[in-house]
Amino acid sequence: MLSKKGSLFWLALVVAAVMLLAVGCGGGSDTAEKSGDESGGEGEPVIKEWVFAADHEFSVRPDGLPELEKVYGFEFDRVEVMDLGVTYGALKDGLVPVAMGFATDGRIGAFGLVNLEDDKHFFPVYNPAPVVRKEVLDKYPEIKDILGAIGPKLDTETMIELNGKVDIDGMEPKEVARQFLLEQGLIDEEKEEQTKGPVVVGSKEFTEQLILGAMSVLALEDAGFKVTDNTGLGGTEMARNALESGEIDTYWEYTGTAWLVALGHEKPITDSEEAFQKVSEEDLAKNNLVWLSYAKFDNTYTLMMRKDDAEKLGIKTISDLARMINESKK
Amino acid sequence: MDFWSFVNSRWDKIFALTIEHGVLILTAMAAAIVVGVVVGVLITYYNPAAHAVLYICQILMTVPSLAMLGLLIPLLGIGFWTGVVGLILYSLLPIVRNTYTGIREIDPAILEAARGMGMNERTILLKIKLPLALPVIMAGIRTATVMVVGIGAIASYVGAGGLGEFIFRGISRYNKDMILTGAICVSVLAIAADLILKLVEKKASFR
Amino acid sequence: MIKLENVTKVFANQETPAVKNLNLHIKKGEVCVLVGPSGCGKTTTMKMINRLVEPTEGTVYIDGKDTSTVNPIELRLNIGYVIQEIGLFPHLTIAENVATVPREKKWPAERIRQRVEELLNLVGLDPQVYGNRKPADLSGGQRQRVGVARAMAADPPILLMDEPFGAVDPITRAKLQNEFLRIQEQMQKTIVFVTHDIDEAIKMGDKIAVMRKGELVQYSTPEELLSAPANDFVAKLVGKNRSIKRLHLIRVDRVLGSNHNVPVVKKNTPVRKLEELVDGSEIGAVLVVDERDRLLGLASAVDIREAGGGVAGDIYQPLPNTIGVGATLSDALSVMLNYGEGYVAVVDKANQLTGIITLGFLLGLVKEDAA
Amino acid sequence: MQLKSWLARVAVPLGLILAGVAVAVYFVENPGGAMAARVLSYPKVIRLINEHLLMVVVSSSLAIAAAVPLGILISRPALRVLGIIIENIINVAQTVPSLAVLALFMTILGLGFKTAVFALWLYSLLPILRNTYAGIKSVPPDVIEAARGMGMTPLRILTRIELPLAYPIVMAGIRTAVVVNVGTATLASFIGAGGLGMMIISGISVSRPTLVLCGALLSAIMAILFDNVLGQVENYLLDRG
Repeated sequence: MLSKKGSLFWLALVVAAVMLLAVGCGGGSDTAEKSGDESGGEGEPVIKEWVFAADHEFSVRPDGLPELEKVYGFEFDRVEVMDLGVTYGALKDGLVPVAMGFATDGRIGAFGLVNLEDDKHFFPVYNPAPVVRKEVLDKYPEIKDILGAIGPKLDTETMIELNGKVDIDGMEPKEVARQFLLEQGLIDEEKEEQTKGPVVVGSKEFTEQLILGAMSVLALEDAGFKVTDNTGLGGTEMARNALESGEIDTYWEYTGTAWLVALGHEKPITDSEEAFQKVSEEDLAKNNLVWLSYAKFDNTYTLMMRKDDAEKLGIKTISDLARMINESKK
Repeated sequence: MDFWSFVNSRWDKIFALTIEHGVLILTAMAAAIVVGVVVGVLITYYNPAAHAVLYICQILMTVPSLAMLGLLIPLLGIGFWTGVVGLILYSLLPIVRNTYTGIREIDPAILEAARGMGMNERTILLKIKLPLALPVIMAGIRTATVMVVGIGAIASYVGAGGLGEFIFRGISRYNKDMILTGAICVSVLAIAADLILKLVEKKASFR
Repeated sequence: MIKLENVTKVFANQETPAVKNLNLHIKKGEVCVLVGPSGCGKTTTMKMINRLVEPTEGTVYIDGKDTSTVNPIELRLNIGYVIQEIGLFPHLTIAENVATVPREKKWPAERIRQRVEELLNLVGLDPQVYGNRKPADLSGGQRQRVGVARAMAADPPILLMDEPFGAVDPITRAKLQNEFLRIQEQMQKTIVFVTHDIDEAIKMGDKIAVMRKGELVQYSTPEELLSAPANDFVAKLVGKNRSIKRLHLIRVDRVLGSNHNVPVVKKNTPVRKLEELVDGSEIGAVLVVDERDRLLGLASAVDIREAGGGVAGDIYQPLPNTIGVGATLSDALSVMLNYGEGYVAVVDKANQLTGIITLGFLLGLVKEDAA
Repeated sequence: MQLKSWLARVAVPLGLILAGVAVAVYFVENPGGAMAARVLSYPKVIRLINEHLLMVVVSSSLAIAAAVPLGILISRPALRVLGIIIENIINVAQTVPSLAVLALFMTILGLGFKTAVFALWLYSLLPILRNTYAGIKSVPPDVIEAARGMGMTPLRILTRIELPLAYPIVMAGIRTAVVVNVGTATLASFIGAGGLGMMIISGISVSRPTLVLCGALLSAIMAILFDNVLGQVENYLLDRG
């Protein structure tokens, strides 16, 4: 019995050593083996499996993936769910052929990716605006002008550039925000004495939100407020809950997100001005929250592909993509 | 070299987040020690409760930290305190268990002698039981602290701040330097806590 | 001093009582040994005295006071307590251990310090050397000494000892027993002593309470126990060689009295008077003591006859074969055998003559048993 | 008698599996809103459980297969120095948070399942390796001395003395590693490896407690199940000598 065990043990040892080697190599080869979407032999890109990279929120939101597939009438072969922001890398590295992203993300240009046009106007508009609790605004009416001045200066190109400075060049969001505000003359170099406040500024946890949050912080500080920096709170509901419960006083929310997620409407709005009006009215009445001037850029969701893939396959819009996927399934 | 330039350009942030992480851990551990020791002491007086409590603590440990923190959000909102409560729940098991066993493993002769000499239960607890169980309790606190420093990184996800922010932002931005910075700081914090508590533990030992 | 009246203890979850209707009266200054096989209820009985165990029925009186009316903490603070495992507090120094009860009683620090020193000296541990050590640094015997010192710290009139020497090796045990007897001689505490070792009981006890299955079988002096066991159980417990055991276990001071016929004279007694006395002497000699009863020596019939005149102080010869009061009868026998004499004088610490043991008396004892 | 003890053995794991199924069915039937329902569908829940199981089983078994022999190897007297060095490395490495390990390998190896398995493998390697080493080192030297004195070969000493004596400690390491692994695997969803973490993270990010609760319960049940099964394996092997 025991001697049998002894030989069994040596066998196990050998097997284990082999396994160890295998795992070592397997792990190493992980990047090399991309999920079957490499170009075919004749330079004609063949995507064997239509895998889609999405973050957790997008994969379940009513205006997210499930509805998108319904409207365009197609279905991805597989969905890889991952952290927000990782999708760009996943697409760039060839792990997936299609990924979800935000229209203003700096990495789109830098990674050689393209946005697919939302030709059926599925995605609602997402213009961000500072949302402030009314009590705070009543106490400090000047906040309306301080924070309201920022939005109109931000168009899509500007925002992509700012985002790129963080995500590509590795600058700190706060530094990017400071540079921009200084250039625009919204703040000055002098250090103000912080006599008012405190005001708690929040943001969600992704680059654009961090920059916008930093802008609020800097602008308020410049106007002599003592500011508690609570930016980087996580997802939408987390920031929203924090605002409604008074844990934070202000953060930048997107009109479309508020309309669908926070206010619980099912039907998205596709016009920026309309969305802003409706959202600010309802939020004031229901939640005592005030929406200040919204930014010019529309950071809606977008579907992205690698530029060369898209060009070779002739995909420009989401409808093109849907057609291509449906054909591949036949 | 990339890494060092990254670290060099962010000393203030690294410092601030490390402090934040430390405060998170200290707050959680302070509360966990009070709660854990009190619970651990109480259950030594009633055995059936002890088994139940220890079992519950053990179950708590099997809940993934991410899920535990997530479940606290509907109750506590997001932010520092959610992280603190989550970390408290995780550190309870080692502290409660070690307090319990530390006291239970005291030579019954010592307690009988104390009782026979006319010491009242309060004095016995404060002067005999707790000092004798202290090395074991300290070991539990050390285990809990090292563990909680690591879990604290995940607590950033629910807005508790701390070094996890480096890691989460690093993931989002695919930034190895950032993740590495977070990881190293957390490790250093854990090792430092371990060393300090080891020292305290040695001091607490009466032999 | 301590009185147990119809005391019964039934533990929860047990049908048979651990102690059944027990009556026991322990006098002040007495060492009462509770002896019996394990599970006979001796420890339970002892613990009912300091209320570590509450009697189910019956009453325990101390100095005539019902103990159930006294706060148990108060009660225990005035009863010393020593257990086999000693239970020294390992995190405290020896001095702190001994100071436990005085501290609980809130004595002033200086008084505590003095008391601790006094006690450590009493049990033969140098306070300078051992005071600041931890229990782990001490040998088993030393720890047991500290345990005794700790129990006596607040000078309680009563001491409860549960197999206090049970965990040490036989040689150390004998040493501790002798030391304890010496201390008790000075302290005169009322002591309840639990042991399962009948030899220890006979050696230590003024009174022995033999217990069996929760009941008191015999309560008597060691001599009575050996000479007249109440029943087979006691006889068996005491063992077959009772007579030899008596020699081994019974201390000479317990049998001293009018058991011999040896005259004792002061040193200024005229020789002439000795002549009359020596005739009636069992050993053919008289013992001579000084004015404070300290033994000087003996004067044999021959010495007396040859002297013709003078006082006893002039003619006595020093007596080499004496033994102390703590010695056993067998010690006495071996001294007699060593010196080839049929007697041995017993003296106390101050060399005062307390009695004499003769071979005839020892033979008588053995014969008694054989009968 | 035989049947009874067999039933007793199977009862707990079976109960846990049933509890898991009950949890899954309950939450799929009561998803608590349309948003949560998108994750809480039978095929999706089954897929997530499968992914999670696969991740844990593959990484854990590979970790056991690698760490136990390695632990034995570094406990050989000839490699004493190496053993001490590795022991210290493990102690330091264990303080690196699991999230960071996953994240770091994501930046090195890329996203996805294999990266997650590799990171989990590496992370659960540590406690098993440490316990194997510590377990063998805890065998009293005089026991080995005695065995050597009786003329046993080093191999026999290893298989008949050291391993049986170290066995409980090794198993404790394995159990800890696996339970921790189940929890750590929930983090793998951050790097696109799926598993129950997907449910939990989605639930947190859109504030749907049912999703978090379902994911938490399922992964906790999985951890307890693994612990129980490993405990039984431990006892079974112990009984057989």
